[in-house]
Amino acid sequence: MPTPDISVKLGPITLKNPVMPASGTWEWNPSGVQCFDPSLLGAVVAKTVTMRPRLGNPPPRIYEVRAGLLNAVGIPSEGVEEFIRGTLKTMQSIKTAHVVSISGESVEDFGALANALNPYQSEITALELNLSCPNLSSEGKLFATDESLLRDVVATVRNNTTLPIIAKLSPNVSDIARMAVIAQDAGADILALINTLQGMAIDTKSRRPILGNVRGGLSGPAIKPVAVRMVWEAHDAVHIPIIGVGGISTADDAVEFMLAGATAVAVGTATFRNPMSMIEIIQGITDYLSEHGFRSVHDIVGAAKRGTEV
Amino acid sequence: MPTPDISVKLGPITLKNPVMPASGTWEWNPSGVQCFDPSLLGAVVAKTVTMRPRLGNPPPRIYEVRAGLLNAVGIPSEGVEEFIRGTLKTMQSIKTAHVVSISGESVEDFGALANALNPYQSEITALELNLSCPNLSSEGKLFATDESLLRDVVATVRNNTTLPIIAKLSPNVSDIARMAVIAQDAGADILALINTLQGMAIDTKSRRPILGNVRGGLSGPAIKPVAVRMVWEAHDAVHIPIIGVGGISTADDAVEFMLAGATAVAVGTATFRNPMSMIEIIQGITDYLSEHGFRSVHDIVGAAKRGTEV
Amino acid sequence: MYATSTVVQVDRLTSEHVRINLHMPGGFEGRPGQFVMVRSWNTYDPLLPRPFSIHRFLDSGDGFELLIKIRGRGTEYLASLKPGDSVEILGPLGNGFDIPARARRIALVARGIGVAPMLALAEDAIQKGVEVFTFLSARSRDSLVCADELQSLSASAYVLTDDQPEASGRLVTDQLVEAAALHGIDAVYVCGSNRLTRAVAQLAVESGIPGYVSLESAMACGVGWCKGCVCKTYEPNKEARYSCVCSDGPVFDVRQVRV
Amino acid sequence: MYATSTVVQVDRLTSEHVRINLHMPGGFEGRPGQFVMVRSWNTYDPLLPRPFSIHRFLDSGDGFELLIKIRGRGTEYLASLKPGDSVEILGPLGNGFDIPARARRIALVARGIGVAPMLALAEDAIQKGVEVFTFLSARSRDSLVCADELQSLSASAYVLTDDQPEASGRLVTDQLVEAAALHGIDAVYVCGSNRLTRAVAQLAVESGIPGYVSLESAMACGVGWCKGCVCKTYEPNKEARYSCVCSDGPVFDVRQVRV
Ligand SMILES: Cc1cc2nc3c(=O)[nH]c(=O)nc-3n(C[C@H](O)[C@H](O)[C@H](O)COP(=O)(O)OP(=O)(O)OC[C@H]3O[C@@H](n4cnc5c(N)ncnc54)[C@H](O)[C@@H]3O)c2cc1C
Ligand SMILES: Cc1cc2nc3c(=O)[nH]c(=O)nc-3n(C[C@H](O)[C@H](O)[C@H](O)COP(=O)(O)OP(=O)(O)OC[C@H]3O[C@@H](n4cnc5c(N)ncnc54)[C@H](O)[C@@H]3O)c2cc1C
Ligand SMILES: Cc1cc2nc3c(=O)[nH]c(=O)nc-3n(C[C@H](O)[C@H](O)[C@H](O)COP(=O)(O)O)c2cc1C
Ligand SMILES: Cc1cc2nc3c(=O)[nH]c(=O)nc-3n(C[C@H](O)[C@H](O)[C@H](O)COP(=O)(O)O)c2cc1C
Ligand code: FES
Ligand code: FES
Repeated sequence: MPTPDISVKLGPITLKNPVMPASGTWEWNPSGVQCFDPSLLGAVVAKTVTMRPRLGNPPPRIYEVRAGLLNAVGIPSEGVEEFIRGTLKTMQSIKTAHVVSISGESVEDFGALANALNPYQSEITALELNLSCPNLSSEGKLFATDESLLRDVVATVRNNTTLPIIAKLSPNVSDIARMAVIAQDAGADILALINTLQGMAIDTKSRRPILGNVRGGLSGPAIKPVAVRMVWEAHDAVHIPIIGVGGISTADDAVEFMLAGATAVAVGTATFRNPMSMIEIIQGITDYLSEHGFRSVHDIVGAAKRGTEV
Repeated sequence: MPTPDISVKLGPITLKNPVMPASGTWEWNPSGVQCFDPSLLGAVVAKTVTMRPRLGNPPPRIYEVRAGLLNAVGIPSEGVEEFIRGTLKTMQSIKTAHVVSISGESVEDFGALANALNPYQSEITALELNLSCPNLSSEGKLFATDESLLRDVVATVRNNTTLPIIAKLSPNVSDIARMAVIAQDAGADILALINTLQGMAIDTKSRRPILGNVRGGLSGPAIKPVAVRMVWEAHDAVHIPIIGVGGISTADDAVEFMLAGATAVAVGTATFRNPMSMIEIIQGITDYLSEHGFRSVHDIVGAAKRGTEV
Repeated sequence: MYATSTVVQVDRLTSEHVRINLHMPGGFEGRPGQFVMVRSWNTYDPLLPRPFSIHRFLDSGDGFELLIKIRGRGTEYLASLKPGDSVEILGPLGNGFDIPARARRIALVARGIGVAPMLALAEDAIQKGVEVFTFLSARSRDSLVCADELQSLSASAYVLTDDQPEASGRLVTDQLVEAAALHGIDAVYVCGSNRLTRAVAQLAVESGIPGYVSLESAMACGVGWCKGCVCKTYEPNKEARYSCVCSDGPVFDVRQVRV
Repeated sequence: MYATSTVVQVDRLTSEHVRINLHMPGGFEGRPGQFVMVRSWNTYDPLLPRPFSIHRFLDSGDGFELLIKIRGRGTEYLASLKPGDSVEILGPLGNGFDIPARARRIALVARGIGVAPMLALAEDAIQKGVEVFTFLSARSRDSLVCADELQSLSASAYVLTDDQPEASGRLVTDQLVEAAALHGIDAVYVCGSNRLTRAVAQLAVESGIPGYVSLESAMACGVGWCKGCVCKTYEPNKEARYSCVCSDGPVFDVRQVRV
């Protein structure tokens, strides 16, 4: 049995393997702590960058809940100018795909970010849209949970870039398949799902919300069943590839997402628990494929649907 | 310091304490296993009953995930006729409030159920509407996730009964506050939230969905942060009382929901883990109130909002 | 019913089997074939208690033994228990095995960890003056547990493992049929194998010997509340329905189920 | 950096404190004031590793000690460790304490579990020929840990607990100011109390004695990735910003923070 091929074709792009960090959960700092060579990853994904610098939310920003993490980090950002000068340059030394995650406070913001990054297309493999943020011009509705905002923002970025677009969807919706189709039809090349589920926690001693921002996003193993279900449903509805995200901690979790319809996976909270998670998952996917006689990741994408009437 | 008063006024009804089972997770069977006197509960809540008998879903129906449980039991029911003859009569021997949970496959079904139960109003304290089920007459949309279906079904039951109505909402929506207002305005007296989050799991060995029904509802500690957040948001939006449900396992959890805006709580999955949970929670709430110098549950309902700008 | 027990002893029988002796301060009585819901962890991962057959009732009447095969997270916690540790117990639960009033000889048929409830049944039978014929199978000699104890209680015992060259799993069923013909077996009890269960069902249909199977299913409550543990059951001239393995079982007439 | 350590020894110091000696097979070097992310559980509840200061570096260069106060789920797991158990370690992390090049005398000020990083610092100072003045406070005599070890390393040590009638928490700060005037302290290091930190900041502003505080914060990654552990930091003529306690700290100039 030959070693399986773990490279994946993700729409317009090809990754050497299907494992990448979830935006905002891992970064490369040449002078900081590193547990492995980042070039081993299928892609590196930068923390979401915004047009202008942002401080982010007041602390406490994180709180561990059962099998999960609540975070209200709030997209602190150096701003796109500084990002281009610094982070984007640093990323180039990593020999893998480079995903840049962007977010804005308005549809125009997203367009402006795409434009600002256009001169650097050769340094960027794909643009990921973090849509789990409020649109300040429409009563703070979130881009990812409002059908017409989602359509507008993806279409606007599409009109402003030729880079592959990854639309990262929010799980805080009733019908993820519908949102997936909207993103696809508006021009997304790839979907990433899911971002965090909105949650909160209250301290019964102080009788106050624990997070500085009151609400936060729930990530980690607790949300995995929701994420798998959403990948399953989106995969039925669209023809573009899906990056599965949400609670993936082991290769077995990654394979579960692939069987549900994901072509690649992103790992967030698990990296905090075990900084080697991504590397172990890459190895584990290879092992799974060879143990079960598959030659490629693509052989198992959506495979749990064969013979299943839904 | 006098012993606190743990009775609660829940809109039109008064409960001797704020703790009840979540529908479908506990029942009273005089000949079966019982760990405590059910009359100690603030209310007993029957498993959801449907107009006609239903078998429920094929097994496997349950699967434990991290800090949670996936279930696809599928509302097996003896049907309302048999329910009235048997279960409802048995409930009468329990000296506490009696909540009957109903569900249907159409708006008319709900109306018919309310009508069928009308002759027994004296045996029923409140009708709870389980709205997390598909409406077969509108492409299987769920009552609880579609604004106009939710409005129709609550209004229909309102027109067919004078019993207090508890509308049990689903967390699988983008805007729980909006759904809460719709239920209130259509005539609900009380809200219960949340029902389970939709999820699923896949076995990587067989490469098939684990649950017989493919998808299932996620309950237990994993969903608590989502449930607390939804109670918090609904409490801001409505003036009717809220029963908090979702991952409550300890008195501290129950108090957290109260601080977020719940007047009473329902306990589901925790009962499977520890069948004495509800009794321990009743005691623990009493202890919390007296330790912190509160005289009544009502003193802490929504108390985490004081001084919080959201 | 719901009580905290204390671990008296833990024996590691094989690399994947432990036997745990639990003391119930308030006493413990039940029937063979009944089970308990067991939890020894405070974490929410694992979350729910796990069901285990009562392996043996202690003569003192204040405790019982479990025979556990390590499978996943819950059984790993249980295998790491030490004398003195606390374990939450709900039970005894379920219907248990019935020995028909006039039975003189019964056959116990078990594969692998299916042997767990058989020791309590054998002890009960002996006490009632009923002769026990035992038929055990296992994947390998190494994974065979409780064979000696059962053998010493049995009028005759056949023990076969898949790794014995002269034997094969099939032989258990042949020998059961032979023994039934030879000795006149009044009831057969089976646990741990769908294939053996079908053989017992065939015997029940063909020779009219009542057969009982103890089923497994994932469980949440163990007491009939959650409706999570169902299996389809069949009765003559009735529509098939879902029965709860926990409260309608775990023991079913072999003719009632299809495995 | 990320390695599996082995528990060598666990000492229960008080009802709520343990000291754990960990062996790092690949060796372990770092600076006082640095910390490690520690995980000894496979369950997902607790989920994340917990941050702990390096209490002491082993002379052998292949391990270190932690001094842990039992607070919640994670520390309960750690307190139940036995020699031979495995513990995942990420670290050493953070900036650590700096002893200014020309310093002759330093003061260590700690309350409660804030004493944890001070032993490594005292040992480092002694080795560099720097004299150590120690000021410890604790809620009660029973919750005082590591006082003897520090006392034996110190030129002078003041130990005060809230339950001593003659003493009061305030006195620590008075005595610190006195000692600074008397002996000429070149740097002050504080951990475990906002009140004491403010006193050290005051001393820094009024007497120009550099002060350093080791801060605590909930952490997820411990290495600057999650931005979860921020505190607001202030620099003259600059806008306040959020700094990561894990990667910009955990040690900050007392004049940079407001506690
Ligand atoms: C009435 C009854 C009596 C039982 N008696 C015994 C007994 O005496 N001794 C004993 O060792 N076991 C017994 N079992 C099985 C036992 O309950 C499971 O092995 C246990 O729940 C596994 O828990 P875990 O957390 O270790 O595994 P999990 O992490 O829950 O699962 C590990 C693996 O085991 C599988 N598994 C989980 N539950 C079951 C199940 N019920 N049946 C088959 N596979 C399962 C899972 O699919 C998974 O592959 C009994 C089950 C029932 C229903
Ligand atoms: C850089 C650094 C160094 C530290 N060094 C030590 C040390 O040497 N020895 C030691 O005992 N502890 C130290 N701590 C604190 C230690 O990390 C926490 O006590 C631990 O994370 C609690 O984990 P738990 O799971 O037991 O508690 P949890 O269940 O997480 O929480 C239990 C209770 O403790 C509170 N809590 C949790 N984390 C913190 C925190 N970081 N600060 C204050 N309260 C908290 C929670 O609010 C809760 O009330 C350090 C923290 C940091 C950031
Ligand atoms: C601390 C933290 C910070 C995050 N920051 C971002 C971000 O900047 N942009 C983004 O798109 N998602 C962000 N996320 C969401 C993750 O990328 C991911 O979608 C989510 O955490 C679910 O995956 P996980 O369960 O593997 O963590 C963040 C998550 C965490 C926990
Ligand atoms: C096994 C099971 C069966 C359930 N059956 C019902 C039901 O019949 N009707 C209903 O309204 N909710 C039902 N629920 C949902 C619960 O009432 C509750 O809303 C949910 O489980 C969240 O609470 P928990 O986390 O405390 O379990 C069921 C949940 C479980 C786990
Ligand atoms: S396990 Fe709950 S009904 Fe059987
Ligand atoms: S703990 Fe993650 S950035 Fe500090």
